[in-house]
Amino acid sequence: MARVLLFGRLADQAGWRDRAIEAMSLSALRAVIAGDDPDLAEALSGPGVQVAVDKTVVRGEAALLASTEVAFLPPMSGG
Amino acid sequence: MARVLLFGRLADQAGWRDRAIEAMSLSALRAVIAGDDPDLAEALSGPGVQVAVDKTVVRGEAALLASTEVAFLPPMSGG
Amino acid sequence: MITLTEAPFEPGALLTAFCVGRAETGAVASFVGLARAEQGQAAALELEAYPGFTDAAIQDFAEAAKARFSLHDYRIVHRTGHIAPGEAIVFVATAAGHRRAAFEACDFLMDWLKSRAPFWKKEHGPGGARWIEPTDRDRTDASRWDQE
Amino acid sequence: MITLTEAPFEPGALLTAFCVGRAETGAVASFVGLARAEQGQAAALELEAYPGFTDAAIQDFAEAAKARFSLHDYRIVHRTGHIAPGEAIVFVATAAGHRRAAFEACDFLMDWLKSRAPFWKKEHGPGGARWIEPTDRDRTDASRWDQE
Repeated sequence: MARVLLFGRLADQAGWRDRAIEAMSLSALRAVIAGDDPDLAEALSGPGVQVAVDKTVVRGEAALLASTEVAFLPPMSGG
Repeated sequence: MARVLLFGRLADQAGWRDRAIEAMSLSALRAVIAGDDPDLAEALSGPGVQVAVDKTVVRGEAALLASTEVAFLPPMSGG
Repeated sequence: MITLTEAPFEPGALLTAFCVGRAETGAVASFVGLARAEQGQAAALELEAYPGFTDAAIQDFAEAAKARFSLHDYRIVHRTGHIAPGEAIVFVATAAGHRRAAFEACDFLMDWLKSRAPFWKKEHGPGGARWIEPTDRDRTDASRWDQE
Repeated sequence: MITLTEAPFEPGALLTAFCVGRAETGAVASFVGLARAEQGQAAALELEAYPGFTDAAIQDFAEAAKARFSLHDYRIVHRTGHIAPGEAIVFVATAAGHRRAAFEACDFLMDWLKSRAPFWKKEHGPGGARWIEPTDRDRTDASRWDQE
């Protein structure tokens, strides 16, 4: 069960910002989300969206353990 | 009677910083000071020393009325 | 020290605390960013952070700035959540031996915080809410430091 | 507003007062100059001003800076008399719509205050007292603005 966090416009689009999702890898997680909300899955792969696994930005694939935190970060605006 | 003010190292050198001196012009004032303390008169004419008459910097000669304030300003250090 | 806070904060109190006991610090530069009312166009600002990620990113950047400008110390406080017009959004203070380093480090930190720090900003105005991207000016200000 | 004061002052309280009610000011930059202890080499600092002349000169310069940088407001407080290590010597705050103008105006005012403002500065150290002239660094900092 990864804990998935959405920020900024991604959370607005999804209608949620914090959800537990069963998946063993990032690609499996994206597939689960695509099955539930294809538009959201497309937005999560959109330009400028970064993925942080346990608060570290990763590129490409990552294995997910139980209690791993996965955050989808749209382009940052600064403060 | 002009009111004469000395600042910074000039006041230290003179041993005073505020004195009433009878003089009708700046040059007459300098002559009075030279008669009393030649070293001070020389310092007042030294490089970088400015003269303010009633809080306005003047160059060269100026007439002094009763209650005119004359200030000798050594090079400013900034704050 | 870095603080993210949902509660309004008082910049003067932070400056007072930051200046205490600095016998060898000649210079403290500081900056307060305030939420502008924009003549009623910006009713409220909402800033989202990712706790543990946003503050860690700020800390990494601030430590690099501390080394680059030989700072004695720094203090950064950043609001999150809903911010009303006139309220402080960000406070940055830098302490250094001399003023050039203090000013430049404060400017450097602010340019990065305003353009590249991991926040997501939403403006609630009369025409609805919209998410904000960094302005061209923010990008230009931040990129001033890249060539050096 | 400009204040010369023989009494110690509290920079944070000044910053708090300066930030109040600024709905259209996005940026407040400020600077605090503190008396350094110099590892015991500088026992005390003495600053002499010419009341009515020094404050008028600062006001003239600050009004020119306000026009040059389109400032909303400024606040300058400068100590005179005996100043102990760790005490604030000068506080400058600038308010502007955006941070570039606020920073540059604060920097500009400080460069002038430190090098060209009509003060006379004496340091009382273990080796006696001496009158200070502006440093080369102060002159260089101030002259950065002359070419523009």
